[in-house]
Amino acid sequence: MITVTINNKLCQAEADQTILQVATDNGIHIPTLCHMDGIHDSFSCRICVVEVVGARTLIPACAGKVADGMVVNTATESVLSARRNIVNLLLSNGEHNCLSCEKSGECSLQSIAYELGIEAPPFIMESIEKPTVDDSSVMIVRDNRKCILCRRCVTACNDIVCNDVLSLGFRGSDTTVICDNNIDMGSSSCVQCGQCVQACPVGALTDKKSIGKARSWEVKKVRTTCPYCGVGCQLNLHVKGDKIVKVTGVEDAYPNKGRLCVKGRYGYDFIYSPERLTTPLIKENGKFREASWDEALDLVANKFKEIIAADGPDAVGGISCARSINEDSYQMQKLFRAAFKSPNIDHCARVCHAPTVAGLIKSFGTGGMTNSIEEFADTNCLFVIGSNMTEAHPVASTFVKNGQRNGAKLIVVDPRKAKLADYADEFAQIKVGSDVAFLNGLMNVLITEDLYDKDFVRDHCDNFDALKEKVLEYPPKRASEISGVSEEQIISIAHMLADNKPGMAIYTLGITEHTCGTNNVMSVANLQMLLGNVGKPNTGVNPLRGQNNVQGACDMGALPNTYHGYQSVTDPAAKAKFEQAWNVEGLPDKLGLMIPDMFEKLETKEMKAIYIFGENVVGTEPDISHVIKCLEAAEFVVCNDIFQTETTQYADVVLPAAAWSEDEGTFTNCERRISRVRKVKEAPGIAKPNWWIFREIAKRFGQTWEADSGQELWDNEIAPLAPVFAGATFDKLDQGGIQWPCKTPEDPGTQILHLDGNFTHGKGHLMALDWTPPAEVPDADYPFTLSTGRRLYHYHTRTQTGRCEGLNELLPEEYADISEVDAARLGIEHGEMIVVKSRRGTVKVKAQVSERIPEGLVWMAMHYFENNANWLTTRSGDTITKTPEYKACAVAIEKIQ
Amino acid sequence: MNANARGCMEKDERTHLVTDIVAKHKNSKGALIPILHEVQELYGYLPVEAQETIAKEMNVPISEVFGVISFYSFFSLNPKGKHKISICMGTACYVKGSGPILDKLKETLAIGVGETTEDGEFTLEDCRCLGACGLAPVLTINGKVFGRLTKDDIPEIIEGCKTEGGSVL
Amino acid sequence: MKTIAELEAIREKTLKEVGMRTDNDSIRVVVGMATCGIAAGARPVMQAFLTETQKRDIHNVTVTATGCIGVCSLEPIVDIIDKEGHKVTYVNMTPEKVAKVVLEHLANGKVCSEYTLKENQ
Amino acid sequence: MQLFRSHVLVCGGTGCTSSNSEAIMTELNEKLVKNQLDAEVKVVQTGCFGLCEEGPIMVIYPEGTMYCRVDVKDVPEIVEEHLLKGRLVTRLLEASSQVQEDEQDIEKSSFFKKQLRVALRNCGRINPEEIDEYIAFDGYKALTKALTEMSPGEVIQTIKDSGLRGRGGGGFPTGTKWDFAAQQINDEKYVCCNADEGDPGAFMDRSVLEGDPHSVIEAMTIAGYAIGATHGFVYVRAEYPIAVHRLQIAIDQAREYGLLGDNILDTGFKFDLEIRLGAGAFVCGEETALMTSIEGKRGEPRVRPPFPAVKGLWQKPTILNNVETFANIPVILLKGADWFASMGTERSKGTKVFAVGGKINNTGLVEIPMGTTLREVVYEIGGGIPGGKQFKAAQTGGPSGGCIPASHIDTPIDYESLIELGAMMGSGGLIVMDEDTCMVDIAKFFLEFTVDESCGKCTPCRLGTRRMKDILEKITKGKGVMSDIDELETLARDIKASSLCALGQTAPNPVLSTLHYFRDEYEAHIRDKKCPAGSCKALLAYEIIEENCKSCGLCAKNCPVNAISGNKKEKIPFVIDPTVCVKCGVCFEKCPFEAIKK
Repeated sequence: MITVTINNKLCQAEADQTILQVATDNGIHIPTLCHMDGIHDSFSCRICVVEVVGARTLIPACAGKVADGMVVNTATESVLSARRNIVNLLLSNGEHNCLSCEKSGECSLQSIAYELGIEAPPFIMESIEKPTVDDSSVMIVRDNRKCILCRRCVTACNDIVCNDVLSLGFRGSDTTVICDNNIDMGSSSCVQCGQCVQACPVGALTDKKSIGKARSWEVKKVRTTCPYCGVGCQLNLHVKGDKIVKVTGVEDAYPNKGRLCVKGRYGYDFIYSPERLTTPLIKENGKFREASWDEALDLVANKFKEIIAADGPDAVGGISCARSINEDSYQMQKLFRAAFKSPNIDHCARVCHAPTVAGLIKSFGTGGMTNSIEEFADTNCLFVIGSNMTEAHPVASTFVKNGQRNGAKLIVVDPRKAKLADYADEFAQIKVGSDVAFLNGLMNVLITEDLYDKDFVRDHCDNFDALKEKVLEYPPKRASEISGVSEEQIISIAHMLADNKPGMAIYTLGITEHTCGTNNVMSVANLQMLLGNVGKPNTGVNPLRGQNNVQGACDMGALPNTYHGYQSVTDPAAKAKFEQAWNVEGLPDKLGLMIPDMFEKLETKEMKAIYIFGENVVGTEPDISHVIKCLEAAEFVVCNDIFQTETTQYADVVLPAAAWSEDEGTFTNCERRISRVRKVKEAPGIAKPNWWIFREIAKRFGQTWEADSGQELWDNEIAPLAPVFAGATFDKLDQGGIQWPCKTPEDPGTQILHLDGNFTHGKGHLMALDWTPPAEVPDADYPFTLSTGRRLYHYHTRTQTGRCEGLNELLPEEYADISEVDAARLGIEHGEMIVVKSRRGTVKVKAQVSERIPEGLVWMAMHYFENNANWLTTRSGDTITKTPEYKACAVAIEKIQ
Repeated sequence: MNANARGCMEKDERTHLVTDIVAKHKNSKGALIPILHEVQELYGYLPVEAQETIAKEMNVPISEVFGVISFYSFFSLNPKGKHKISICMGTACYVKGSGPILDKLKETLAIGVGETTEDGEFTLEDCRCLGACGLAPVLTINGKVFGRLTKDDIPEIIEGCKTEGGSVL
Repeated sequence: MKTIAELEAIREKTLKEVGMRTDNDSIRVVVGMATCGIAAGARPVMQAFLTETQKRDIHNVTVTATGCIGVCSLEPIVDIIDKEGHKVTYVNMTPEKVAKVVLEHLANGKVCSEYTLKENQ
Repeated sequence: MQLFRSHVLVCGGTGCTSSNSEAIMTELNEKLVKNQLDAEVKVVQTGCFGLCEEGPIMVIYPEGTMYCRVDVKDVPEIVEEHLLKGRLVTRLLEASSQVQEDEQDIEKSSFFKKQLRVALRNCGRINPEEIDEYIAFDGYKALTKALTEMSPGEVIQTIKDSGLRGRGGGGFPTGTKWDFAAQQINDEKYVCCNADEGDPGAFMDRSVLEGDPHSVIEAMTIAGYAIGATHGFVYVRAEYPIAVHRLQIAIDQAREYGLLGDNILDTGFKFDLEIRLGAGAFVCGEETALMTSIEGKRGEPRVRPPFPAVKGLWQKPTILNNVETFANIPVILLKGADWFASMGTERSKGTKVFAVGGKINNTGLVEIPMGTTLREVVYEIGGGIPGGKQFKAAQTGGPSGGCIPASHIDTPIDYESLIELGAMMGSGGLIVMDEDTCMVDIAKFFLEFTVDESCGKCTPCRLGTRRMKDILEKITKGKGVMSDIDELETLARDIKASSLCALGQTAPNPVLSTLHYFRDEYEAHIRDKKCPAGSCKALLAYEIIEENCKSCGLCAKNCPVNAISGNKKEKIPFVIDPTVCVKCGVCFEKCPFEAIKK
């Protein structure tokens, strides 16, 4: 501790603090423009200069470190004169018109001018060429006339989100912020995350969608959780009346620390779409008509009663929603188990991360991400396999890029040269579906070269001998033959992993969506255990979940095998506990059907009714033609949704639901963080919260459920009934997210699972696993492998993003990505329409010739219905979880003559 | 259009040379500026396609490449004229009258500093001290020094470039 | 790689050659070839020394370059150092002047005073 | 036809024959045979050369050597020396040909009389492309001494004791800088040499690299040994191709001799050098900007602290000295700190090189002991002002510096006195100005330079210097108001106080300095709309002095806007219409009778 005198006030300080920090801590205001707390400073604006007694010049408070006995004055005449001159110079350059400026009221330059009593600049700098406005970008307006060259946007773009689009160009008073090589933003490689806008202290960068919507003092900020991917970014909704006018990331909040992606920042307006469902609909003679809640709910209840009475509870099934709040999923599984007595409840984790839950429970004892996203930024090694993070989990990818720039080795393993590979130290272009062989190859090197963590394996793992025996069958040569990665690279990656610890493994659906998905997951777990990379900070197995609340939907028991909090349905004690708590008898004690089984049973008429909550299965399930056939075969289909979708067309009753921002509740992100979701407006028409709908149906089954809000559901049922959530009360969640397990009121939550190698089920289980090829491999008729995934600007089947201004413009149609080699061989031009066909279907789609695609691969997404990849995909699923093999099926492509 | 996409473009012969230059320097620290020097030698300036190749081969953002190029006055984003006239604006030359000579050059060539005549014959630049202060004021045309100038020498010098087709310079 | 002793040997040997204070038989013509010299025309001057001495078949002359002596306004500057170590400095040299210096000074040992510093100040 | 290497012409005219040319011929032929030269040399007897009192005369071609008063006994010597060995027989040359060395050797001229060449000791003396020549003049002796006889600490102590201060601008004590870096514990350290000389009008560093590159290499290697670095960079302006070329040759030669590389002089010490070209950014002369540039980025300065000695190039401890500073190092080690400290003044030791230019007779580089007065430099070394004009001021330190007016011409030049006068040493540009130089215009010139060369990072420098330039432009165009001077002063003070790096912190100096000494000139521009030096075009009014006008009409003929009228035939004096005149000055230049005044 040292003592500094600032403006005659004695201040205690740490030796490495800056003058600015000490002043701020002591309530002494020093204005800043370019300073970004905690991030790289450019020290360029010089507005924060202060007088340090004895110094030759004024000292910028943001850069100057305090020293014992230092005497600082922050408002002497020389300081104020320098500040006044700087503000005058900034104001006299360009055009600063507060009257119409979006930033007015929260503009740093405006505040400083006010503080210094500057009404207008005393002169105009005529000698500088007037800067221009760049309006070319879909989401962002760059008004260079207002730019003060503080460089915060450049820092945001390069050092925070690492998108590397913005930079400084030219020199001296010609200096400007440039996009790429000085092209307009709309043509540049900008991915429109808007981080630059958030960083801009003045009105030089604004969100186009927000222009003219509200003055800064008219809005209130509501903190909530993003409705898109599983990262669970914390948002501030800027709300005027009941309208969200702008979204910003919550600085200092986990997991995103203020960062957002294009969807999170600009994908909020779907809730205002005129296409929203406003009233219950009942299908009559093939057409929907509006109905009252009572009529619709009675119909649903009666129909279910009827079928259950006739064919038993097994004849009904439910698919919950991984996009809606935890409270909704909890309520739906309760409806199925407690009211219908049916075990058949599942949700879309089935088609994405079910192998994660199954595999990690088997290896570690808990089916969640072991560590946290923030740890990506300061680990020593990042092993990313089967993850297109920059598009599917953009904000998580920023922390990976930060980590790499902070010195971690980044290893990217993927069949495509995904964008993240550009940042990688090693990029292994693996063949589709060869993961186990590749991973066994790495482990072979670790074991044969004695590079693995023997202490960790001995003390914390079992079954090592079996694993060893198995991986010895995969020397680099064989692993190389199967995976297409060279022997040298396998060996060098193994060394990189062993030499750079701690290290984190990160994967996404490239690992899980295979017939060997669970094995893939366990293989990644094997690797990390072998390296001793589990149960410590900056280590672990870190699956990135697909949907915003897919972790939560699993946690809430919307699975055929567990109640919420992973309490097994086959455990009699659990059954007894829930029977008592729910005041019912005869809860089903057997495993329910998984989604693929439900569809099969619909087709065979063994299942009669299906209740689909918020899922557009006609689009997201593999082999769409088959899905349609199954739904057509169903006797009764009910959908809860916020829009008509391809799926609701097959419903008999459609119930209009409250959307994100229309209800209070919680989401759980992929790092097990439970965060609050808040309400800013009422649902349209007579649409109702989903939990209310389920409760009303239960009422018609004679059950009275007390809970009447998200909070009551959480505090009275969800938390008390599951030990892992017991300590996470709604009040606590209101102050910021909590990572489960959180078992007591004092428990702050768990950032890292299996700490010190103490696995949930004792010892970590090493698994001896063999590589198996995909179910459908290319042949003469279908010579290409089709792999599928997600693109940046859309989310799933576009029910939300397709109704957000701008996002359709950014990605207006579907493409099939093919390699340059194949394109040249087949004479296919970039942008040309082609036919892609599989044994299950045919689509016409535009070819996108990309150097990022290897020969023999076709890559498509599922955002647009007509040319959705799922017309082509196979239903073959993971042997354990039945998760479909979206990542591999055989297709043919043809040029349209 | 997706940024990943790109057609199969015809690769200019020089692109390969740029790739070679990058390969040669790639592993040394701080290689960007030496690479830019060599590439500029190759083209006479730094065209967009060369910037793109450098960015791609070095795996650095193109914004950084452009940022560096545009920072340094030695690097040029535009092709230069056949005769590159650099007038020394060092203090010694200035005191001895390089200002009026520059004015005369602008007038004679009808271009400003940093510009190239429409016929691509002349580029006019001012430069920092050439170190030929003994000959002040001086200018160079494609490296050849003309010293102890007066503004009346300018038309003759320009005319000389035109008639000799630059071959002597 | 040189050892310290070898360095010393080189020093002694070269000093004799450069210093001209021995029975060495060569006359050294040293042309200032820094930027200022070159800008003022030192290259053709140096070339002229080479061609003129060749033309006159004068062999005992070594023409060599050096840096800037500092008086840039007098460039190109040429020093002619005879075997006794006497130095004559010619200033503002041109190829035409070189022809005369070679004939008068190198072939006949007669200093062309009109081109020396003294006459040009 | 037989080809003869040489022809010997012996005068056969009366005068010479009488002085025994026949005997000479005989002796000559005999000696040629004896030396087996008869096939190569042809003897010809010619007519009279017409220099009979010098006879007998013998001329040898192709050289054209003429021997006078040749005696028979001289013949063997002529054959053996001249024809066989190719050496002149000096004693037989024309009588008047004796070298009057003192007057003919440039180094003995008045230009050099007051100079003391330490940094430039080898420039113009050795062939920079021959390492042997450098070695001959004690090159690499200092390195040998350092590596074999001294500890790194002793090297640093010697530099400290010598009192050597940085020659690139600030004048920071070199030994102290080295000491900071030496104290850092790090696996990697760097030695950098700043050869990005950017001051308009200073070129001493280039001169050293072109004339004596090995001295820099030797010094950097010594620095590497002193601070514990194994790698060095020389950052040279790309506009210095000859310097770069010679430096590269020198580095290659040094490597070949094992004076750079893994095991220097077999001592186990390791050090190597790389050249990095600058790319035309003056700000890269600032040490942190220079390092950023070597790192391959935009050459923007970084905030200090941390100082480069702690975190420099690639965040490693780094020392940076300029070329001239390095050039002093080897001599200091060889001759000792005391020797160096004996030169100069109390606080400024040694010598300083200046690039003297502008309105002065002897333009060029001078190296003088610190403490030499400006008067000595201008009048004794520089030979005074051309055209008998009046010395007005000398500008030192380039765009960071200021001027020394005539009233202070007897100031001794050293770091402190220059700063006291509001000027600074800088890298050593010294521009002399005479009565025709407008001081406002000069201030504007430097501000234009700064505006061009500001990196643009910090606000005061990026926009403040531009604002100052705008005001100066306004003043030189006659549009100034008196409050402009106050604004200039306020801006100058604030820019100096709040800029990030030395470029901005010193950029206002030329304005402050000229305002201090020549405020009346500013006021004349503003209040009287007059440029006292007659340099600011917009403020000029051309007028024909009636009594001087001879009505030749040359002015009217050359006037581009027909502003001059008169009558040649009727000898009516010409007049200029000020409303039409564009002040191009052509009439002034063309008038053969000095009849036009500004």
